[in-house]
Amino acid sequence: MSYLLSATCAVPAVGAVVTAALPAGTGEARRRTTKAVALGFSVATLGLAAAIAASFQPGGARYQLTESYSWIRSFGIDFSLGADGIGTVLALLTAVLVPLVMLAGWHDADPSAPEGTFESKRRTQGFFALILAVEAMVLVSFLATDVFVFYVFFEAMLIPMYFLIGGFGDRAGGPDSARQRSYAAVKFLLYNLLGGLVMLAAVIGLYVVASDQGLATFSLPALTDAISSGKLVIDPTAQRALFLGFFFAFAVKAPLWPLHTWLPKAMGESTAGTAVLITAVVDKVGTFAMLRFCLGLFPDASKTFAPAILVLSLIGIVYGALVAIGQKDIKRLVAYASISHFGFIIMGIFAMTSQGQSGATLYMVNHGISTAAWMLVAGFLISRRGSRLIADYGGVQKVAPVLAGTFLIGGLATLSLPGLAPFVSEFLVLVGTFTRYPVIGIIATFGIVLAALYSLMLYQRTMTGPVKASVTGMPDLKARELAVVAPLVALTVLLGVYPQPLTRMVDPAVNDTLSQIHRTDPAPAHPVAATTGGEQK
Amino acid sequence: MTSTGEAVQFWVLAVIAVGGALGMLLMKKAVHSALCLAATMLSLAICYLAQGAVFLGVVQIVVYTGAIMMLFLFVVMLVGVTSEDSLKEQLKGQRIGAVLCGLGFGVLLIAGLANARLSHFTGLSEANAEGNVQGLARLIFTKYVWAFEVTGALLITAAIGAMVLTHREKIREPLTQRQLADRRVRDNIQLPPLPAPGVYARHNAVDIPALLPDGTVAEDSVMGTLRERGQIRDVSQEMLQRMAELEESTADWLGRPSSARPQVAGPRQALETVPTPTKEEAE
Amino acid sequence: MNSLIPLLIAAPLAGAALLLLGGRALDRFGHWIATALAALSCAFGLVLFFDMLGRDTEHRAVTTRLFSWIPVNGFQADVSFQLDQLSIVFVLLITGVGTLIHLYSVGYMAHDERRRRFFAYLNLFLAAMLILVLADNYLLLYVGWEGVGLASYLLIGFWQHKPSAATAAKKAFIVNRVGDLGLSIAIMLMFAEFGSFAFHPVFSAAGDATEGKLTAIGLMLLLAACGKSAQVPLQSWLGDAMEGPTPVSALIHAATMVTAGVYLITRSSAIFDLAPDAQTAVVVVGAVTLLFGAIVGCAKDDIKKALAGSTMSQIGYMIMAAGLGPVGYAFAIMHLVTHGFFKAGLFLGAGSVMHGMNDEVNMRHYGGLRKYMPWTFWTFMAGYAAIIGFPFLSGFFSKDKIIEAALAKGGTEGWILGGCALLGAAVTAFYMTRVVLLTFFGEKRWQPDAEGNEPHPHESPKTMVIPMVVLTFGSLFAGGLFSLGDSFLNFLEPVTGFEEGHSPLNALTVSAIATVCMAAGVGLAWLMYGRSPVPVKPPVGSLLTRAARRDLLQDDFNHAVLVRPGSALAATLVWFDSKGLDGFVNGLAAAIGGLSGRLRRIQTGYVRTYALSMFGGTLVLVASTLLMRSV
Amino acid sequence: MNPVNYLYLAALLFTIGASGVVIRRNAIVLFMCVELMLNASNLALVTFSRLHGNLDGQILAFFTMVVAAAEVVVGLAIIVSIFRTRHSASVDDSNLMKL
Repeated sequence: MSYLLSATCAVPAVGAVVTAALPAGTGEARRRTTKAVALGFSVATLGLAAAIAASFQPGGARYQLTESYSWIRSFGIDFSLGADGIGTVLALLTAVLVPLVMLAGWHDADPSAPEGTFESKRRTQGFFALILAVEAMVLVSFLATDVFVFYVFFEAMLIPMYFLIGGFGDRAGGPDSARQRSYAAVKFLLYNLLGGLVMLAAVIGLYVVASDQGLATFSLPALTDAISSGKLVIDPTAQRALFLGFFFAFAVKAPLWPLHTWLPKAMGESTAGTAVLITAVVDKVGTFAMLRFCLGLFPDASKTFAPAILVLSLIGIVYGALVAIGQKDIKRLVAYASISHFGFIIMGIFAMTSQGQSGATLYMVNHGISTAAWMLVAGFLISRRGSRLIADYGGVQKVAPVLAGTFLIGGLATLSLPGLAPFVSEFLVLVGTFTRYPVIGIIATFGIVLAALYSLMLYQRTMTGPVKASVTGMPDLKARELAVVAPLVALTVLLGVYPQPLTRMVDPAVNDTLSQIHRTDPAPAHPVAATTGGEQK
Repeated sequence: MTSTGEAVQFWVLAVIAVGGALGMLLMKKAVHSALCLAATMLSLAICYLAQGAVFLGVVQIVVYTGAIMMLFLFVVMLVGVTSEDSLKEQLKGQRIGAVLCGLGFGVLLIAGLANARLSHFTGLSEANAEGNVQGLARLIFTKYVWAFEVTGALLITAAIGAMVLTHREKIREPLTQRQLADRRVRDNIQLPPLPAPGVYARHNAVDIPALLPDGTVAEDSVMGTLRERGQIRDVSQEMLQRMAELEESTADWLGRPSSARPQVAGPRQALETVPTPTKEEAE
Repeated sequence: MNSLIPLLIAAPLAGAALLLLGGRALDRFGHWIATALAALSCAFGLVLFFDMLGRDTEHRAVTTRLFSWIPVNGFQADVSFQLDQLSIVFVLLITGVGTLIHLYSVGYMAHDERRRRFFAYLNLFLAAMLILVLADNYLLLYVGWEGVGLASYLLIGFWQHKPSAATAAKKAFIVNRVGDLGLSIAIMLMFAEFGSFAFHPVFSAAGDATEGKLTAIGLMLLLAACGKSAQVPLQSWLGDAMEGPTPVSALIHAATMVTAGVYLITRSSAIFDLAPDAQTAVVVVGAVTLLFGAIVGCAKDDIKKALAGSTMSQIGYMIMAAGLGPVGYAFAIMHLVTHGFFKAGLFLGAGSVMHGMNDEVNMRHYGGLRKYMPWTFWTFMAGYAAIIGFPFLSGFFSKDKIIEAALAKGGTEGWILGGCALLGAAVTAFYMTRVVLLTFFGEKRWQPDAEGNEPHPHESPKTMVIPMVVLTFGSLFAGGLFSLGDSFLNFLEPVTGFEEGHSPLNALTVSAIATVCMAAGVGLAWLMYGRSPVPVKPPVGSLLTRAARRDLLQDDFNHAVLVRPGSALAATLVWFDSKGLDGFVNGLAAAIGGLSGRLRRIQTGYVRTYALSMFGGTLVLVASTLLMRSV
Repeated sequence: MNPVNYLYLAALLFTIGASGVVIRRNAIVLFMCVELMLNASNLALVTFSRLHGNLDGQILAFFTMVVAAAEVVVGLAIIVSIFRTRHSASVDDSNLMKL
């Protein structure tokens, strides 16, 4: 038994404890130590995650590097971890993003309150410890192969996120920013708790149903194998109810229209780094779980509900994009754009074709990277001017060309420019959807026009035109900020041109998922004998 | 089946017990309630005796009726023997709810008992073979010894608790007479002695406050405890009435026209500091 | 030799990357690197061309596969390139004209502080355009397709501090996106139908599919072509795109990128040939745009916008030719190439004029410039003669062939199309003559610029003149060269196919009529603008003129039909999101709060109330226990 | 007579006691009602003891008495101290639990 997975999850957890326990103090040196320690832990996690990816055998078993420790024996709950292609890729994404988020938020947790007002002396420690805690929980969620363990960490994630959203805001907050922040945090918490509660009921229900048929376990591989081989039969009504229970939680987290309203608020009020954590990492757990749990555990119910979910995701795509067009606040715009993108991801998952699901998985990664780039640069911009309003900017490219350039690249990635990573995934999702549901596929394609609209309008209004007085003298990206953006941009380009390392890992898992639900890709009407230059895998 | 003697005894005692209970429930004064309860307890004690629970019957009389009920009476005295509990309900729906719940509860309990199969009674003759007290003692000091010890601890705790609750902490040395007098002078409150109670020539009871020259009540004339309890009899209105009558008859006697008669001001304001029970009594 | 194909693309791509990432260190000589790399690419193209000529017809097309791009089960997208006769024509045009325009820009952009970026973008454009024409599948073509769109966006908006430029850039990109929608749907249709979207498999299997499916694919491809090639109804961006620097207008918005639609349709000939309805749509779009562009070109006073109208119109010719099927493909491409030469030359000339006139673009503020800029004047005249179809110059040959092919369509259709083409030729002659007369002849109508500087027209530096001269040769002789023994036609035939059209009029008659039309247009223009002095302030003009000045109300239409309802919808949804959805959620929260506020009153604080509720609870418990027992 | 009648009597007394708790306001009377309820249950326990023929029921009743004694001591102490501060033995006056 290898300890790689548990080590990967444990390092950030230990890091969170260590960081939180570092001596308090408001001195610059103390703070720098704290930040360096936290960053060190996150980089170590990245190394371990890379080791997972390196030792993953794309042709091997579905779950590799598995570990299992007995936890609650009387309910058959094991703390079991296992990496499949999808989970590995997403764990890697998380491990890549967290150090960058820390670097980007290097000064977000510096003392901000005016002299004399109360502020915790452990603010910096808290901020970085919370980020590490989120990372640890997300990693466990991606790697857990036990339904109950997944549930616990899926829910526990809310706690550090709540404090991150409620406790730390950006410079742009108005006089009542603290109130707005706590409103956003409470909204985030309530929405997700509600989802989690419903899911808990469904988790228990699943256990009851399974143990009635002699399978008293929460082990995901055991359950899915039993279900797909017909050893475990859940009657249709129960299956639908359980599916909805799971799906609701994931749809809130993802978020799927119309359960999305917490996201713009949470992303708008928190720091840019936290917003990236929300949209690029934490929300991915929702879509990831749809793919792994909803489909694997409830294949028939998934098929029953797929058309309805596709329609919702389609509404989400168009709705998110249209509302993004009407936004006045940069961060909220990015949030609504994300809602639109999450529509694509969910659509890809429930189209139930290999292109759709591979595309959806890639989309999770690519959206994570591209939105992180876009959002973090937006955060740098906001930190310079102290306003989130689009109208407060103009002509930034003249004074800060690198900032503007990276912002443009982020925007272009968001609108899925071919050659950048999101294009690959978006096209796969669209093709995958189109082959099974042509009309939905075509309507979803309109999303790309709307994406161009909101993304370029944002760029045009903030970066081009005459230099506004409030923008003059704005410094360009600093070395630290460049170090955050450069890897993201490089990844965006690299994965756009050569996504194979990812597809090679993801495809077997997707094929396995599809075979679990007994779905095959629709065959073309008039297949051509040889595909392009050929080499089939 | 029991003997006829026990049956007769039961019916008599049952009537007393229920009557006592109802009496306790319905009597206005706490003292009466306590006495009613004592009656119920006594009859229950006899029931215990009749059922072979000799020890309990005695304990019931000695401890319950003798000690606990007396404690009740002490407290009732402390709080005020004559204090009556108005049976007028102030919480909306409380009484109806209580009656409904009570009826329902009773019906349910009795129905439940009626449905239970309780035909076979073993009787205690075997268990009490070597004497009821001995039997109990055997159980208490063997099987239930742990519970017994714990009850002991409970009793001690309760005793200490009661002391702590009723104890008043002395924060500073008690003041001497001299100091008290000095303080009165310094605070300039009521330097001369308090007025004596009673309206001389009419009343001399301590619960009747003296009247000031304008006919209002001099509250200071009544002892504080009575004031607290609201056991003050205000006679000012009555006195004023009398005064008016006197004026009337004097005027008649002197043959004055009624218009020239000095008017007695309308009813004086009632006593202000009277606590609620008094108001209720007025009702 | 095949390994040169990736290098062909890599050279400008590397240039773009180097210049963008290189930083200020490259400010001084970066433009020369870019120009050298463009020239290198051009050299590779020439090598490949001669290599191709060295092989026999069957073996001329070569493919080279680099790596598998997106492999997901049945979905296999490769990065693989195909160089055939059609591609090489484009490669030479792109790299050739591209190199010349790089050279021209060295002079034109000499004083711009962001010159390094400009050249980076130009190189990026070259790379993307080469990917577009060299891709061997539609998805890779899509990469190039959007890549040129990006380059176009960056270059139109190059002077970002001008709000008009930024808006124009955004508009170009978004209108193009609408076209791209068509391309992506077409690819999806192909994948669903054939399980592939590479050229060769799709074309060979096209015969199996139903005509309906093929028509759908064809129409979607046409939508894409409309977007990129500024055809009606997606033409509105091209006029605004003239906000970009003039070399950009010459390279991207005249010679190369905008002709990508023609390439797409010609490349997909196998599909269109089997979908007559789609072909008809193509022809209609071409014919309408041909006249549309020409009319707009007549009314514009901005020299670049007049030329943009002309570009639109000329591409209309090409699209129409491409829609005619095998009769027209080769001529469409031929016109495309000759148009690339003379229109690039005209734009460079216009740029040269602007360069000498303090960036003035209004032709009514020119006049009499021929004496001050002789080189510009004569090269411009060569382009002018070529575009109006002056006998035996480039435009004459290619345009006549298209008119012939249109007439050869036969029946009423043929007459209508031929008539449109001839009318277009006359209008072309009219507006081009107008441009020339207003710019180079007549009185001086120069106006001081915004800062009050009087213009001092002067000839441009050598780096600008040399490309213009080179292009002049293309404008003058390319058509003749191509027509010599139908060499161009024979070269392209293996790719596009060809069938002899049967025109109701013989070739000579067509040429004669076309020439007469041309002469009529020139004459009318001379009557209107040559004889009498031109007013500096534009006259009010007829209703048509006023409409044409506003691009025949296209923008107003778009604004009224799409933009305004769109933004209203967005605003409504924003409202709905905060008040409707979020309001519902918040309302729910408030309702629960209100309910608990009510329920709180149960907590009176009176012990007895609590006692009563406990009593009631016990009652319920006892009742349910008994009930359960009895059940 | 069936000894079950003792149980009926106990039930009746218990109900009266419970109703009294709810109806009466005087804290002392309230306590008496609680005592009545305890006594009723004691009676039931004694009867059960007889019913089963063992003394465990009586032991339980005995413990009940002890606990009742402790409860009364503490309860009355509380009443006295409340009366001292609030000058009232009515439970309705003590609605400080309300927010």
